[in-house]
Amino acid sequence: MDINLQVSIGNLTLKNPVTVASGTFGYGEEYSEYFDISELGAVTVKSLTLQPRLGNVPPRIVETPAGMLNAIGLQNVGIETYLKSKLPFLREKKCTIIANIYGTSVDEYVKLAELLEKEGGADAIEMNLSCPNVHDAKNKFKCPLIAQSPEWVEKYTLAVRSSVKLPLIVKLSPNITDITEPALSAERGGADAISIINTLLGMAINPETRKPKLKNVVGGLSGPAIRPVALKMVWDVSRTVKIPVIGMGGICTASDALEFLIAGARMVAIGSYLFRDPLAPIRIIQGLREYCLNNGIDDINKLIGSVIIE
Amino acid sequence: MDINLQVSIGNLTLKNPVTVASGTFGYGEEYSEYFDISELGAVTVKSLTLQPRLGNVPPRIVETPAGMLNAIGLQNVGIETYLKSKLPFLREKKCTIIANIYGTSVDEYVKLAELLEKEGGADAIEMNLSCPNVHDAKNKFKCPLIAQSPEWVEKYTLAVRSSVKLPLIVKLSPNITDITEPALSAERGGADAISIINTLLGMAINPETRKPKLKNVVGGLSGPAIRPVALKMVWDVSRTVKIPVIGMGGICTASDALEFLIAGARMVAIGSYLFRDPLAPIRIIQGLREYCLNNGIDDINKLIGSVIIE
Amino acid sequence: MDKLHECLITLHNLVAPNHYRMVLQSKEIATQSLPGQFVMLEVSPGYYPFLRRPMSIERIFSDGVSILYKVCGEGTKILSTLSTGEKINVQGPLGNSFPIPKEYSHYLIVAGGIGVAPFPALVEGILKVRGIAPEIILAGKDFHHLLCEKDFRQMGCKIHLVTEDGSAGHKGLATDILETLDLPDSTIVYTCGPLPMIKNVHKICEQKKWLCYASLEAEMACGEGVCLGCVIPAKMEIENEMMARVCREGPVFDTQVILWDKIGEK
Amino acid sequence: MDKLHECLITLHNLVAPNHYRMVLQSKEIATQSLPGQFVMLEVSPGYYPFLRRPMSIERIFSDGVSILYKVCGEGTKILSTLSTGEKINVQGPLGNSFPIPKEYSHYLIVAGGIGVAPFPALVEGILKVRGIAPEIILAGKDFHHLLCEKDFRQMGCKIHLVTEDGSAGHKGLATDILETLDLPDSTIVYTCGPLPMIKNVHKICEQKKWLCYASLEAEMACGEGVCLGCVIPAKMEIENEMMARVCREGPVFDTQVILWDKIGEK
Ligand SMILES: Cc1cc2nc3c(=O)[nH]c(=O)nc-3n(C[C@H](O)[C@H](O)[C@H](O)COP(=O)(O)OP(=O)(O)OC[C@H]3O[C@@H](n4cnc5c(N)ncnc54)[C@H](O)[C@@H]3O)c2cc1C
Ligand SMILES: Cc1cc2nc3c(=O)[nH]c(=O)nc-3n(C[C@H](O)[C@H](O)[C@H](O)COP(=O)(O)OP(=O)(O)OC[C@H]3O[C@@H](n4cnc5c(N)ncnc54)[C@H](O)[C@@H]3O)c2cc1C
Ligand SMILES: Cc1cc2nc3c(=O)[nH]c(=O)nc-3n(C[C@H](O)[C@H](O)[C@H](O)COP(=O)(O)O)c2cc1C
Ligand SMILES: Cc1cc2nc3c(=O)[nH]c(=O)nc-3n(C[C@H](O)[C@H](O)[C@H](O)COP(=O)(O)O)c2cc1C
Ligand code: FES
Ligand code: FES
Repeated sequence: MDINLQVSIGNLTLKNPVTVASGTFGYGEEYSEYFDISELGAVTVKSLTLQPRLGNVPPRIVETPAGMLNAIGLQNVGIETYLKSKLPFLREKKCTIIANIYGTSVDEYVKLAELLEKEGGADAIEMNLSCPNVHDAKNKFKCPLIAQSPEWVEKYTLAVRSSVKLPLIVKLSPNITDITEPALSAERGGADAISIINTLLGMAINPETRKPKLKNVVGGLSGPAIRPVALKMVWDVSRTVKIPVIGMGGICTASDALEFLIAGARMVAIGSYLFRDPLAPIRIIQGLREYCLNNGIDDINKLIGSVIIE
Repeated sequence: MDINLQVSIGNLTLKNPVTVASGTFGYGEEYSEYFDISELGAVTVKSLTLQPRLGNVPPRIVETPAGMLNAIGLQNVGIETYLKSKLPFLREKKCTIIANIYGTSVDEYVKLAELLEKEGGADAIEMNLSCPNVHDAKNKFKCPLIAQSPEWVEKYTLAVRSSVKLPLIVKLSPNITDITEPALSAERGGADAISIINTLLGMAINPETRKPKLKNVVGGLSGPAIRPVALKMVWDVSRTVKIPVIGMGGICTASDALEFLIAGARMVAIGSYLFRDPLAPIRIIQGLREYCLNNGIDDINKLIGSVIIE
Repeated sequence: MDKLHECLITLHNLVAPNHYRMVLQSKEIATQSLPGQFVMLEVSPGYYPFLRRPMSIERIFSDGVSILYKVCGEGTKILSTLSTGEKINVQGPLGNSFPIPKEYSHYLIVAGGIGVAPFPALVEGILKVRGIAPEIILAGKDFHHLLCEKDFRQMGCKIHLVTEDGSAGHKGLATDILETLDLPDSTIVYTCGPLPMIKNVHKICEQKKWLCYASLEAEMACGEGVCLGCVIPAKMEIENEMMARVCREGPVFDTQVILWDKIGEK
Repeated sequence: MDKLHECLITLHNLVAPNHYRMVLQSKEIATQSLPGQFVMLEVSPGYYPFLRRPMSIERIFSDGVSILYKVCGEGTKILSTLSTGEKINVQGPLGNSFPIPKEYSHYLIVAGGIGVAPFPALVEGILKVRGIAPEIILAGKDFHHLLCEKDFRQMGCKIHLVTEDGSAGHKGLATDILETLDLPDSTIVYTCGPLPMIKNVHKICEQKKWLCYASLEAEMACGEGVCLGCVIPAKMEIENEMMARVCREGPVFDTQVILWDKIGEK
């Protein structure tokens, strides 16, 4: 049987519904030593900012039960270096690129998006409105995120939407009472898709030193531990908005990915589990194909949102 | 060295800061076959309602990475049977009792609290404003919780506060943008303590049947998986309110309990991990004592909130 | 009474493809156990898996018990990698047990697949209490899945073999045989296996007016009655409830108390 | 080039209290490895622990490598329970390696505790490239913690033993000896061990104008440069960054590039 794994986000068609989560794949070089990264539906790159960022002071990561906390703080090479020295590699490999961007103002998001569009730096743009690790921990422990304010989400989305034609994805935070509200805002703002979830705010303390294990005090929780939370939110949002949802949060296996697709995600992203198994995305693409074969499904799109609620 | 493990909640003094989480210890009978339950700082009983409840249709539990989802739906014997046939056992054992109550209106909470006070059914009352499993899944998937509305939290707390003298604890939900808001409301409403966290909303799907693994579709995530999230919220709330915080969420070992105490919790509750090791609370009390001994701490209260933020 | 035991694994064998028998050393568990009870196993230290796994007690020896299990997921897979000589934390014995009323003249067991697990202990129990060897319908997918046949023969049981593919005995289902059996009125039936089989056994027994006890399964977290995760709808009155805990009120139920129409397929 | 290998454990020994040596069979890893590189081990299937564990390559054989490790937490505890004959998933070799520049006349190694792990491979490397056996300051808490002494002697190294409790060699710290050594200007120093020791070795080398390479540790998630979890503040210019990834730009660093005052205690 011929199985169609192609899915689309806005006017972009992807060869399969599997991408990687921003910040867990760098700019593709490292893991291209493990597999042909053009086999991915798309490569999602580490959040880009206008200026290069050093990120937070280490320690930046702590392992937790079935997961990890990170407080990287958006260390990245900056948009210019990305365009100059990271992009050519991805283009040469013929990857579909989702460029994740982070700004500290509407203007910065717009500039980043425009630069990307102008320089052909991306096939889709993902706006990270939900990074929990970029505030000075000493002064702003409360870390209000753009994604926590439906109005701001709409405003930010609208601004970027008006400036570029590239498919636009808005990435939201699970640290919210009702995830469907900012999702609806993003849709109203003209987003082509919603990415959920970014990490859950978390913390760990070393009882011996009585200090937080992360120098940044708080960090973002990811990995299989959060999968049930992510899945619930994907289900909530995909029933609420008409635009596609990109689901992520603890996906390790094809079976996990299937849960998200069945719950309503158009695509899935593999994040922290890459650190454990860099080949996970390839295994998952293969596993999706096998599942379709075994279940007589000729088009993966037929699976999306097919959860049976009795 | 003589070590003081006593802590207090309102005008209630507990022999140590370790209790069990509502819904994971029944009414004390079963695990009293494992240890002397009067050794606990307090026994927190399963949520009580005015009428007995059958709870949700099974399957009600699913294991998840380092945790579990439950959708029990507050099955309980009802306040009358509790008073008649559960309470005597706890009293005979000389347990300090925290009675957790759940109502579908302010009135019900007030009635439950008054009944408990009148009949001597509790040494403290915990208002469960945050159970994610009591709405008909088919009609009300969004499950708005009292704990998600700071105004309602204040109103509910105030009403119960005005009706009874017993120490009053308000149990909040982690499914919220900013946990400090309902915490402040509870404080304003006259609560003597805040319990955090109840479970995180979550979901799991069986890809083979495409059905949710829980008959109730969604459930609450508990266990070590959520510990970093709980710890962060305990830290947030304990810095914000003046009343004590009872910390819970994935506590398994003395080291975990210490993280919560150091973050600011006055007490800790052991929940799902009891299912794995019914003796966990006893091991934790012992471990706290040893930690104090090894670190020259003569009073556990000196440890509370002692996290060092640089 | 301590129910948590660090047990030595004194034997661990592959008994059929994907099926293992494990003998757990513990005098305490052995002396407390009754046929039909189960144990909860901590298959691995750490949090993977997080919960214990319930397993029926297959046989009760003087200084331990055996379990018989099928590898079907992560937990049982890890269990199967443990070696003789290693230790494992065992909680139990838990749950109620098979009643062995004396007023019955005929004892019949209907076992489907791995559902045979609690029956070697029951046969020994019936032999001890009544001196009668039960009759057994032993059903499985194929001849590989007919477990404990030899044990039952040694115990003197009359056995009807049934396989879905006909690779041994009757080709078909356990209930085919059950329906045709011509047994006295004072027959008591014990069953364990896939839920649809149990349900059909129940129906036949109802018609034939045989008392029927089934050992049921349910997702369990605590195994001790506190989480209320393992309930099934039942007519029993337990403190005004109609949700019976498989781990406490069960795992053995008189099939007449089960509210069968309220139990859907999963 | 495949960096993921299912390796047979061909040897697994307790070499000192709480310290183990494990030999991992893999021709691919062996032929690609250089002294100073490390591997990431999947200590257990399932999600406990979730992340791999980094371990220096101790020695490089023709068909495998060895690691030398100390049990200090859950991951290494589980690792220590694995048996010869079992398989383990190994990612590597990873990271950069110790430079062995030819223009130096004297090679000195300062190893503290389990920090000795990468040095047997380095000694063999220096012997191969330069035909010179390095001098070694081998420090530890007590004589139990002086690992690989015999190996180093067999390789012809001159060894200074140092223990904090005086149970072997000089009583005190590795740096006590380093300060008193009268070595030529063209000395190159390699060090690995607790961070305070490395920092002091660096200071002494700066004074004495010896080039110094340290193998550093950091919490690692990916081991491959993508998570940016393992960084240390450094003066190196890596694409305008000053946060060097221990797993990619390291683990071996010229200690002069490290921004020591920006590294606090944990
Ligand atoms: C009282 C009782 C006695 C049992 N006796 C036996 C026995 O003697 N031999 C045997 O092979 N099996 C028995 N089972 C079933 C056995 O517990 C499950 O097969 C086992 O838990 C599956 O674990 P897993 O990790 O391999 O599978 P997974 O599918 O990975 O398990 C995931 C979760 O589902 C639960 N689960 C999966 N299947 C079942 C099931 N059928 N019943 C209950 N929970 C399940 C697991 O406990 C776990 O929480 C019994 C179950 C119960 C309730
Ligand atoms: C490049 C490199 C090479 C290493 N080589 C060796 C070696 O040859 N022999 C050896 O015994 N140890 C070595 N270590 C340290 C070793 O990785 C840790 O001791 C080990 O990960 C601890 O795991 P655990 O689960 O037992 O401890 P836990 O404390 O339970 O681990 C919890 C978390 O902290 C991390 N962690 C704990 N200690 C360290 C540490 N010192 N460095 C980095 N991460 C840590 C773990 O990876 C894990 O994520 C090396 C570390 C690095 C970065
Ligand atoms: C180390 C690390 C770095 C991350 N960096 C980013 C980032 O730069 N931008 C972003 O939008 N999300 C970032 N994330 C979040 C992930 O993209 C993803 O949303 C989250 O980790 C949940 O998926 P997972 O559980 O599969 O890891 C990061 C996550 C991790 C673990
Ligand atoms: C099976 C189960 C039943 C629960 N029932 C209740 C309940 O009745 N009332 C309540 O306030 N919380 C209930 N909870 C939530 C716990 O009290 C606790 O807040 C939560 O599980 C987090 O702690 P843990 O991770 O240690 O389990 C229940 C949790 C579980 C796992
Ligand atoms: S398993 Fe918890 S009540 Fe039965
Ligand atoms: S461990 Fe991920 S970048 Fe070094």
